[in-house]
Amino acid sequence: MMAQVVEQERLTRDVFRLWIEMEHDAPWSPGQFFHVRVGEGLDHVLRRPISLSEAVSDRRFALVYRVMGAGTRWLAGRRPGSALDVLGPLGRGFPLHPGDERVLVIGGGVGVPPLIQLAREVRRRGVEVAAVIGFREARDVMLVDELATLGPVHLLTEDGSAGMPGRVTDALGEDFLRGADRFYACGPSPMLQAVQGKLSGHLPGYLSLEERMGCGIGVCMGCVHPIRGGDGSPVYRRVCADGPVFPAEEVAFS
Amino acid sequence: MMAQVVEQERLTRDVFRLWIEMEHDAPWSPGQFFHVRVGEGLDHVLRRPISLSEAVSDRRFALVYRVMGAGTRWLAGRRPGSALDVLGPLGRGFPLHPGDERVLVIGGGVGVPPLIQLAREVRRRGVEVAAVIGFREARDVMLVDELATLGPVHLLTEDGSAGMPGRVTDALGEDFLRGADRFYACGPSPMLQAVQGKLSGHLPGYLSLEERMGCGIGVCMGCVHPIRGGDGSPVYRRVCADGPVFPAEEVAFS
Amino acid sequence: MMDVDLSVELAGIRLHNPVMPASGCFSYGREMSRWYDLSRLGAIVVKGTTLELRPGNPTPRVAETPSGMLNAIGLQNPGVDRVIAEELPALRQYGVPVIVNVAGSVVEEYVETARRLSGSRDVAALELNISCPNVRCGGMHFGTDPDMAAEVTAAVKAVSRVPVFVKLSPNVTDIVALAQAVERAGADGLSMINTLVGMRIDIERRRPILANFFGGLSGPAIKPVALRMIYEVSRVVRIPIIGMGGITSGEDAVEFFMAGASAVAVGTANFIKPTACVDILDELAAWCRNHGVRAVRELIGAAQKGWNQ
Amino acid sequence: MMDVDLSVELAGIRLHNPVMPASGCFSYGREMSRWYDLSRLGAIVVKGTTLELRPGNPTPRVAETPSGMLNAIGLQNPGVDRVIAEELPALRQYGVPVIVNVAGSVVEEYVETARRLSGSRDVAALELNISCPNVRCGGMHFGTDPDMAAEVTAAVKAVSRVPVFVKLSPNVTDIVALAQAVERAGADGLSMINTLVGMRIDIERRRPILANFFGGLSGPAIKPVALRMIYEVSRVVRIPIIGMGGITSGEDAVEFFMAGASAVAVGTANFIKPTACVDILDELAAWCRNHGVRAVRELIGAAQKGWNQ
Ligand SMILES: Cc1cc2nc3c(=O)[nH]c(=O)nc-3n(C[C@H](O)[C@H](O)[C@H](O)COP(=O)(O)OP(=O)(O)OC[C@H]3O[C@@H](n4cnc5c(N)ncnc54)[C@H](O)[C@@H]3O)c2cc1C
Ligand SMILES: Cc1cc2nc3c(=O)[nH]c(=O)nc-3n(C[C@H](O)[C@H](O)[C@H](O)COP(=O)(O)OP(=O)(O)OC[C@H]3O[C@@H](n4cnc5c(N)ncnc54)[C@H](O)[C@@H]3O)c2cc1C
Ligand SMILES: Cc1cc2nc3c(=O)[nH]c(=O)nc-3n(C[C@H](O)[C@H](O)[C@H](O)COP(=O)(O)O)c2cc1C
Ligand SMILES: Cc1cc2nc3c(=O)[nH]c(=O)nc-3n(C[C@H](O)[C@H](O)[C@H](O)COP(=O)(O)O)c2cc1C
Ligand code: FES
Ligand code: FES
Repeated sequence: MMAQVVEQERLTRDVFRLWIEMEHDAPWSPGQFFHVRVGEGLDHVLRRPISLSEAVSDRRFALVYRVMGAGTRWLAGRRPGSALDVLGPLGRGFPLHPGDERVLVIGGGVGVPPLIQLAREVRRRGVEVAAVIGFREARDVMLVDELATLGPVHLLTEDGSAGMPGRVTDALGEDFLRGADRFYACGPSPMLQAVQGKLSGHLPGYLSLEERMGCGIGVCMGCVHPIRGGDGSPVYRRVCADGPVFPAEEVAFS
Repeated sequence: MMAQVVEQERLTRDVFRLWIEMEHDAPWSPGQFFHVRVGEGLDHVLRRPISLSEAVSDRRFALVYRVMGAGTRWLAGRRPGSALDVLGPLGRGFPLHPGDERVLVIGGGVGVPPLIQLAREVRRRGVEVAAVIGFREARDVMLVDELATLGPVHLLTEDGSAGMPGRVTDALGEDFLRGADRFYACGPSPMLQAVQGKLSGHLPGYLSLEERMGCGIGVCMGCVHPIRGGDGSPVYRRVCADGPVFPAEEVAFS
Repeated sequence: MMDVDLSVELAGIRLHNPVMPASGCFSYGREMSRWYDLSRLGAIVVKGTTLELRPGNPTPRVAETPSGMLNAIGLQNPGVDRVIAEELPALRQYGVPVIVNVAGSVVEEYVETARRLSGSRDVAALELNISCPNVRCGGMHFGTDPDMAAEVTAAVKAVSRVPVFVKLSPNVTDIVALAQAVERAGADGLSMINTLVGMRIDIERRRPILANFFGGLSGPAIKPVALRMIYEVSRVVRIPIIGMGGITSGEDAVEFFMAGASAVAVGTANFIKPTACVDILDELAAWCRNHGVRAVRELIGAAQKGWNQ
Repeated sequence: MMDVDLSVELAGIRLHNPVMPASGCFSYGREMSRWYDLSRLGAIVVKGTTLELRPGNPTPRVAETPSGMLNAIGLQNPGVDRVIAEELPALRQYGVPVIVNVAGSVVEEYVETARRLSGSRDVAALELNISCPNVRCGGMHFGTDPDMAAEVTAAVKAVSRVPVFVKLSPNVTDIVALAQAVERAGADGLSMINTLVGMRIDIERRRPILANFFGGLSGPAIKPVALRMIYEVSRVVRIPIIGMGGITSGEDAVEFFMAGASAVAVGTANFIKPTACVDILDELAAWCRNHGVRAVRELIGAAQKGWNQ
C-alpha cells in the first residue's frame, strides 16, 4: 500500500517522527504496527516494523523511530511528498477493558511512542492514565508533552540527567500501583521482563513484544515468541499476527 | 567523484540528456566516457558507462543516454540538484590529426551523442565536418540541430520515416567519401562492422566500441575486444582503458 | 489483446498457470487469502510438514543480507495429522492443486508423513524437502548425498499415491548427480533450489545474528545460482522442474523458464509484497503478450540452445 | 584519539594492516596506483597467473546480478615470465608484500608457475587458485575434491620458497573437508571464498548473457555464504584465513574478522569505487577506535563463542 510522507520531524538526535497519509482509510488500534519497505531496488528484501504512535484520522498516522541501521537511516531521508510503501496497520494492538478506571502506561526508549495513542484512547473513554517512561539520558527524552496533557508522567533516566534516576521498574512501587486496574508496557525486552517480574501477581497488563520479522503478516514464522498456552507451557506464537501485544502473564522469557 | 545534476532533458521518448557539473575541473576529450554509479545501496554493484556528449567547460558535461534497463531508468529519475557519483572522463577518446581538412562523423542511435563534442572540436580547428547519422525511425531522431550548425548532416532512418531510408553505410558512397581525410564512427557493433567493411582500404578512421564493463578503469579485464596487434593477429584489449576508440583497421569482429 | 496460454503440465497435473508460492513463505494459506484470491495461483505449496509437531528454533530466526535474507525457522509446524485435519480442507475452495512440502529426520519419518498426506483428497502432490539433516547419519543432509537422496525418494514413491517432487539443496558440489539420482529413484519432478547455507554476525554483540548461527539464504541474491543449477540439470533430466530462488518479477520468471523450469515458485518476494505471486503472474502474462509468446510453455528451456546460435 | 594497531601476521608475513585487494580485481596494480597510494594496502594480491599467456574468454565476460556480479574472464594474463619481468618489479616501490594468485590446468603447470614465482624477490607469498577445471580429470575442479586439492597443494609446497595460501572454492558440499585436506598437505593459509558458479539469461536474446554461459558470482550477495564458510573452517584449522566475498565496508570487514578471518580481501567493491580498499581500511580503523578495540587482531574469531554466551 502506498502512503505519502506528510512530515518528518526530528525528536532527538536519532529519533524521528514521520507523519504519513494513507491512500485509503485503514482501521487501526493503538499498539499495531506498520511494516515499512525501505530502500530502492532489491537491496533490502525485508520491511521494517514500526509502531503506530499517533492517529489523527483513519488515514493519517505518526511513526516514531530511532535510526539504528540502513533501513531507518533511509527512512530518515524521506522528505514530505515522497511515497512510502507500508503494510498496515498490522497485528493486534492493546485491548481496552471496559470498566477500567485507572491504567498505567509504561514505556522505555522507542517503546514510548505507541503509548501516546493508547493513552489518548484510554482518556477518551474517561479512564485515568499515568505514564512511567524511561530513557538512557536527558538527550534521549521525548514525547513528555504529548503524555503530560493526558495525565501524570513519571520520567526516569538511567543516569539521572533528566527526571528521576533509575529505570521504569524503580517507579513501580506499591503506593504507585494502588488504584490501578491495568498496565500496558512497551520497550526493550529486558525492560519488559523486569516489568513482568515486578508486576505479575499485582496487576494485570499487556506487553508489546519485539522480534526480528520476515513477512509481518503471519506466513513465515520468523517473528515468534514463547507464549504460555492454556496448559501453562510456552509455545511459539507470531509477534506479527498473534501480537505484538500479549497478556503479560502469558509471555515467557528465556 | 561526486557530480551534481544540473539538468535533465528528454530528447526522444526514451533518450535523455543529463547535464552534470563536476566538483573539480577534469581533463576530457571527445569519445571518453563516464562510469556512472546507479541506484542506492548495494543492489547495483556495476557502474554504467555513458559517453561524454558535450563539454561546455572543464567541469560541465552532457551525457545522452537511452533508457535500457534498471540503471538508466534510475538515472532518468535524477532531478536537478541531486548528487551523482561518476568516474571520469575515462578511456581514450578520438585522436585528432593535424593536417586533416575534412572528416566524417558516423553515428547510429545513442552512438550519435559522442560525435557532437567531437565535431565541435574538429570545427574549432577549422576542419570541415560532415555527419552521417542513422536511427530506427523518425521518433528516435535527435541531435540533428546540434550537428547541423557544424556542417552538413545526412540523416537516415531504417524505415524511411525521416531523412533518407536506409542505414548509415548506404550514405557512404564513393562520391561522398571523396575529399575526406578520416572518419570517426560510434554506434552499435553491427553498424561499426558494416562501416569498417565499407570503408576499410578507402579511408582511415576510428571506431568507438561498446562492451559490458566491470571496473571501467582497466583492472578487471571484463570489457575486452579483439584488436589486431603489430603482427595482425587479434589480442584482447580493454575497451575501458585502451579504448573505447580504436583505429578502425585494427578492430577485429568475430 | 492476444490471449496468452499460461497453463503448464507438471507430472500429469495441469496448472492453469505456472506461478505458485514457495514452501515456507505462505504458511498454509489462511493469512495470504486476506491479500488476494488464492484461486489465481497455479498451485499452492504449503509449509514444510513433519510427522510430529515441531516447535522450531529459538529467535532471532531471520536476518537481512544484501538482496537476500537468512532464515532458520526450524520447520515449525503442527505435525501432519493436524495439517491434514485443520489446514488443508480450507484450501479446497480455491480449486487449485495443493502441494505439501514434507520434511523429516529419518527415512521412516518421510515415508509415514508422505503416506498420510497422499491419503488426503486435499493433496495433489508432495514435495520432499531433503535439505534436512539426517539424524541417523550424524546430521548429514539427505540432500547432499545422491545415495541417501535416492533412498528417501524411492521409499516415499513406494507409498505415495500422488506425484512426488524432490526439492534439491544447492549446497552441493554436483547438483546434476543429485538430480539424476532422484530421477532414477522415481521422482516425478524436481524443485530447485532450496536455500544456500549462510550466516551474518552482529558485530555489536559479537555473535551470530541467528540463534541457530547458520540459516538459509534466499532472495534475489541467489538467483544466479538457481538459474545455473536449473540450466545444468534441465539439460540432463526428463522430469519437470519447479524453479525458484530470488524471483521477484515477471522477467525473473521468464529467465527461469528459459533456463529450463516448467513452473516457478516465489518465496522471499512475498515478504517484499504480499501480492508478489499474482503480481509476478500478471507481469509474466504481459511480457508474453508484448513478445508475441502465445503459450508460456514455449519459453521452457529457450536459452538452452545457448550463445551464438 | 586512540591509536589502533592494525597489523596482523599471516603465515609469518607481517602486514601493517589487514586489507588487500582480491585477485583479479586489481590487475597488477598499475592502473590502481592512479587512484591512491598503494603503500597504504596491507598486501597486494595480483591477477591469476598461469604458466603460459592466456587470452581469456570471449565477451560478454561480466553481467550484473542483484547485489552482485558474474565474471567469466577466463584468466586472461600474459603468462608467468612476463608477469615476473614486467609487472611485479613496479610494485616494489610500495614496500608491501605481494601475493601472486596462481592458476593452472594440471598439477605440473601449478608447480612450474609456483617455482618460477617463488624464485622472484618480488613475491612474498603464493595464492593457489584451485577453482580451475583440471583438464586431466575431465574438467573436474581441483577445488572440489579434497584429494586433488591436497595433491596440488603438496606439490606446490615442495617447490615454493614462500608461504602458500590455498584459495578455496565455495561450490562444494563440504568446505571443511577441503580446508582440512589442504592444511594437512602443508598449506600455510587459506583464502576464502572464491566465486559461486552462477548464470544470467538475456531474455530478449534467449541465451545466457555470458559468452561462457556460466560465471563466478561475487559481491555483497555472497557475503553470508563466505561468512558461514569462514566461521565453519576457522573453528577447525590452525592456519590463518584471508577472508573475502562481498566486503564493501569497514563493518563488513569486522564481520569477517569476527567470523574467523585474519585478514580481508576486497574484490567487487573496487568496481563500485576504485578507492574501496583504502576506504574500507579507514572505516575499519574508525570502527575499532569507536569501539575501544586497540588491535584489530583482537577481533579475529570474536563471534566464535557464539550465541547466549
Ligand atoms: C512490532 C515492532 C514494532 C516496532 N516499533 C518500533 C518503533 O515504533 N520505533 C522504533 O524505533 N523501532 C521500532 N521497532 C524496531 C525497529 O523495527 C528496528 O529498529 C528496525 O527494524 C531497524 O531497522 P534498520 O534497517 O535501521 O536496522 P538494521 O540493523 O540494518 O536492520 C536489519 C534487519 O534487522 C531487523 N532489526 C534490527 N533491529 C531490530 C529490532 N530491534 N527489532 C526488530 N527487528 C530489528 C530489521 O527489521 C531488518 O530486518 C519495532 C519492532 C517491532 C518488531
Ligand atoms: C564505452 C561505452 C559508452 C557508452 N555510451 C553510451 C551513451 O553515451 N549513451 C547510451 O545510451 N548508452 C551508452 N552505452 C551503453 C550503456 O552503457 C548501456 O545502455 C547501459 O549500461 C545499460 O544499463 P541499464 O542498467 O539501463 O541496463 P541493464 O541491462 O539493466 O544493465 C545491466 C548490466 O549490463 C550492462 N549493459 C547492458 N547493456 C549494455 C551495453 N549496450 N553496453 C555496455 N553495457 C551494457 C550494464 O552496464 C550493466 O552492467 C555505452 C557503453 C559503453 C561500453
Ligand atoms: C522463511 C522461509 C521458510 C522456508 N521454509 C521452507 C520449508 O519449510 N521447506 C522448504 O522446502 N523450503 C523452505 N524455504 C525455502 C523456499 O521454499 C525457497 O526454496 C527458497 O527460499 C528460495 O526461493 P526464494 O529466493 O524465492 O525465497 C523457506 C524459505 C524461507 C525464506
Ligand atoms: C572480475 C573478477 C576476476 C577475478 N579473477 C580472479 C582470479 O584471477 N583468481 C582468483 O583466485 N580469484 C579471482 N576472482 C575472485 C575474487 O578474487 C574473489 O575471491 C571473489 O570475487 C569474492 O570477493 P568479492 O565478493 O569481494 O569480489 C575474480 C573476481 C572478479 C570479480
Ligand atoms: S514476520 Fe512472518 S510470521 Fe511474523
Ligand atoms: S571494465 Fe574492467 S578492464 Fe575494462
